This record gives sequence, C-alpha cells and structure tokens, in this order.
Amino acid sequence: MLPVIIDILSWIMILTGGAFTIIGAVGQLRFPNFWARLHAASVSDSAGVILLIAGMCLQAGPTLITVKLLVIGLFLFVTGATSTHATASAALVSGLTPPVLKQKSGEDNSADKSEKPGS
Amino acid sequence: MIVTIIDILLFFMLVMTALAIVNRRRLFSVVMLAGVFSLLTALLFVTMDAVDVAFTEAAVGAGISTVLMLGTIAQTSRREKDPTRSGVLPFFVVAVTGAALVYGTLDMPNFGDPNAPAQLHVGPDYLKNSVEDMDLPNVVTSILASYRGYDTLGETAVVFTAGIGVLLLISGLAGRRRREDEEEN
Amino acid sequence: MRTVFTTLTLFALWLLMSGVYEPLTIGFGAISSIIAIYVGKRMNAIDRHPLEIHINFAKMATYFGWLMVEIAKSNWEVTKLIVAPKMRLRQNMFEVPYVQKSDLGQTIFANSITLTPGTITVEVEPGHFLVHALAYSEDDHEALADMGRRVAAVETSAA
Amino acid sequence: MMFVVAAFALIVAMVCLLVRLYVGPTVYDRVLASNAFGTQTVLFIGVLGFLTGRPDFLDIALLYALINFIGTIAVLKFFRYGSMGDVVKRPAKSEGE
Repeated sequence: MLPVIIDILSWIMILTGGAFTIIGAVGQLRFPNFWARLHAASVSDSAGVILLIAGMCLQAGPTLITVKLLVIGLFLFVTGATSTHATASAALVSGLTPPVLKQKSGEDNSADKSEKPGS
Repeated sequence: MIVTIIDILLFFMLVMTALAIVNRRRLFSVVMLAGVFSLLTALLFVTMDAVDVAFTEAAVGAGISTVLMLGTIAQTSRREKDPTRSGVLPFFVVAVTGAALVYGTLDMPNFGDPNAPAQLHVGPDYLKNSVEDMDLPNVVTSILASYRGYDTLGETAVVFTAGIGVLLLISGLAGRRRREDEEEN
Repeated sequence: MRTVFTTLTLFALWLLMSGVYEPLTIGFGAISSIIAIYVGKRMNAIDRHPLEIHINFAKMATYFGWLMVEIAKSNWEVTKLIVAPKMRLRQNMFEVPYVQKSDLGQTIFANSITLTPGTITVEVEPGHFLVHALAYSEDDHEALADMGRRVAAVETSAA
Repeated sequence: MMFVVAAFALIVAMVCLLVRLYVGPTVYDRVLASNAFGTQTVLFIGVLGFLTGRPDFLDIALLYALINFIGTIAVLKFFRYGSMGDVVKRPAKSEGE
C-alpha cells in the first residue's frame, strides 16, 4: 500500500514540477522585458526545483541519494534566489531602468540611482 | 531507447547552439552560448556514462573558460570583426574534413561494444584487479591515478602551464592597457 | 577552535558525499580536508569574524513551512499571468523597510522576497530594500511587511 | 516512466531557454537564461541518473550547481565592476581605472 502512495505522490510532484519548469521557460519567452522575465525565471527556480527534487527524493527512499538530493535542492534554493537578486541588481546598476507605474512616480526614481560601473 | 531519444534531442540542441555561436557577432552572447554548449556536452557525456569527463567539462568548460573568455573580452574587443573574405573556401575545407571524419567513424566499433580492441587489451585486467590493488571503488580513478599515473602527471603539468600562460597573457595585456592610458593622460 | 570546527564540517561533508566507509578512504578524506584547511589558512580565506547566528530554529522551521505555502500561492499567481493569453502586468518598484536587526535576518527576508515569484529584491539600501513586483497592487506593502515581521520573530535577541 | 516525463519537460524548457538566449536583447537576459539553463542541467543530470538506474551521478549535479552559481556571480561581477557590460550607450572605454 505504502509504495503505491509514494509512487502516486512522486508522480504528482514530478508532473507538476515539470509543468512549472516549462511554464517558467515559456514565461521567459513570452514576457516583454527583462524585469518581467526575472519573475518567470524565479517560477522554475522555486516551484520547479522544489517539486522535482522532492519527487526524486520520494523515489530514492531513505538512502544517501536522498541526502545528496536534499543538499542539491537546498543549494539550488539558496543560490537561485541569490543569483536572481545579483542579476537584477547588476542590471539596475548598469542602467537598465525597470518599468514603473505612472501614477506613483514619486518614490521610485531608480534610474537616478545607477552608479557608474568601473572605478 | 529513451536514452537514445534524449541523446538525439541533446545533439540537436548542441548543433543549434553551435550554429548560433557561428552566427553571432556580439562576443558576450557568444560567451554565454559557449557556456550553454559545454553544459549540453557534459549532459551528453553523462548519458554515455563518462562521469569523469563530464566532471572535467563542468569545471573547465562551463566554469573557468567562461570567466577566462570574459576576461579576454574585457581586454580586447566586444564585437567580432566582420569577415573580409568570402567563406566558400573555408566552408569547403571544413565540409571535406568533416565528411572524411564521418567516413572514418564507419570503421570504428559501436559505442560500448564489448569486443572493441580498446576493451580487449589491458582493460579487463584493470577491471579485475583494480579493487584488489588499489582498494578504491572507482576503477577510473585508480587507472588515472595509479596505472596511468605518469600520464596524468604529464596532463596536469600541461594544464597547469597553460593556465599560467593565460594568466600571464591577460595580466600583461592589462598592464599595457593601463600604461597606455597613463601615457595618454 | 574555529579552524578545528571548519575542518570537522568539511570532513562531515566529505563523509556525506563519499559513501564508501573503509579505513583507507576515510583516511584520505581526513587528510584532504586538513590540507584544504591548511591552504585556506595560508590564503587567509578563513576570516576571523564568525557568522553570528541568532536564530530560533524551531520558529525557523515554522517560518519555512509558512514560506512554502506563500511560494506555492505566488507561483500560482505568476503562472496565471504567464499562461493568460493577454498579459496584464503592473510592474513597479517600491521600497520595503526591513525591521530585522541581524545581517542573517535581513538576508533571510531578502531571499524570501526573491523566492516568492512575483517579487524580487533588487537592491539593498540602508533601512529598506528596493523590491520589483510583477503584478503590483497596493496590498503588496502590507503583505511584505507581514513577511518581514515573521522573519523578525524568528530572530532571537542579539546578544 | 515518470522520469521520462520529467526529462522531456526539462528538454522542452531548455529549448525555450535556448531561444531566449539567442534572441535576448540585453546581456542580462542572456545571463538570466543561461543561469536558468544551468539549473535545468542540474535537474536533468539528477533525472538522468534515475532514468539509467544509477543515481550516483548526483555528485556531478552537485558540482554543477556550485559551478553554475560561481559562474553566474563571476559574470555579473564582471558586468557590474568591469569596464564593460553596458546596456545603455556609454563611451566604450570607461574613464581610467
């Protein structure tokens, strides 16, 4: 009984994880500008990675493999966020201005904050 | 079967990436694409069970060479020069060489063929004795580090020298840039 | 003391990755981690300012569960945006003040913002983060402030 | 069987990212796409390990995760602090280092 449940669970996880990965990639294709694409990348970085790793862990069972998978998952989880942030901040610094809603232009004049790279 | 299909798809993507690399003129995108190219190559190595080669490809191809190429771009130019001569003759040479290579592979034994000459020479001895001799679980490691230890030492020396050479070249270029700039000012 | 601790951590990682537990290989592992630490010390790569962890781990686990739910929810939101035939993006940048005292708390908060799709921490400035949102609404300020309070609750008072 | 599905999902995602990598107007689009591509590769190696029944390949996946992160950060550091990486118009040589 238990193996069946585990199988079903991991099927669900891997299917949804794969779906989220594809959706993230499609989002990268469809979104109109860089700043929107960042968010699409973060879909496959969070949901896709978590679900696929969890599904593989369930299939591997309580072995060393699961531990390694968890280490990989944790690492991807942390570095995914960090590298997204690094990409965004590097883009901002180099002067790629993010689109901003019109009515609230008072507080986010982020274009002025772009420093000169290279010093 | 499934692995074959995956192989074919990966090769397809590899060829697409290579064509894209040839087409691009902006060198940044070429560097990015080259990184992806080496990721795909390493995936192919993994599907062929060549784990150690995939390791090397990961560390060198995707990691270090990207950084080195970016460093080179920083010292030189950001755009590839447009070709001045027609590409017909080079294309012809490349096509003939490629065809000859493909013709050559027809005589090669199939991938993973147990009766291939390479598998019959000393391979079986290594496979049989390495665990006893070396007490290491991975045969590739014991071949690289012990049976072929001198080969590996030579390879390491070559790679190390190459690395130092690249570092010298890049730092020399940077120094010259700086001196020129100072002279201009 | 710190060196010994780092060596042990490295060796534990080695044991985890190795999977072969025989005297010879374990010895190799121990020797290689000691060599790595020695080289690291010579390069001054091990700094003398240990990371101060003022985190309540039990609360951290609860927060992690809550974060997972948030990630699931916002993933669904962004997925709807991606697959919708007509895109209605309301991209915006805004400032989110942080209330965490320790560096680690601020890092956790910033990474949590980035991990939930739809919001990304772009830049850290004194007193606040610059956050970029994909589908901005007025409620976002309150939602992120709530997340910030939860992260702050995880912190124990810095000694 | 489920790993076959996962592998094909990853391949589809990779093709999409390749297109973005090729088209991507700015440098940062490319960095983003190649970083995502690296993440996909890590997952793919894991899936391949299960597919061929030898999940020992996870070591490479781990190495890839490390290399990919370091590579991305290195590239971005270059763009941010190096004398290049301009998306907007700016004099080709930045004024004296």
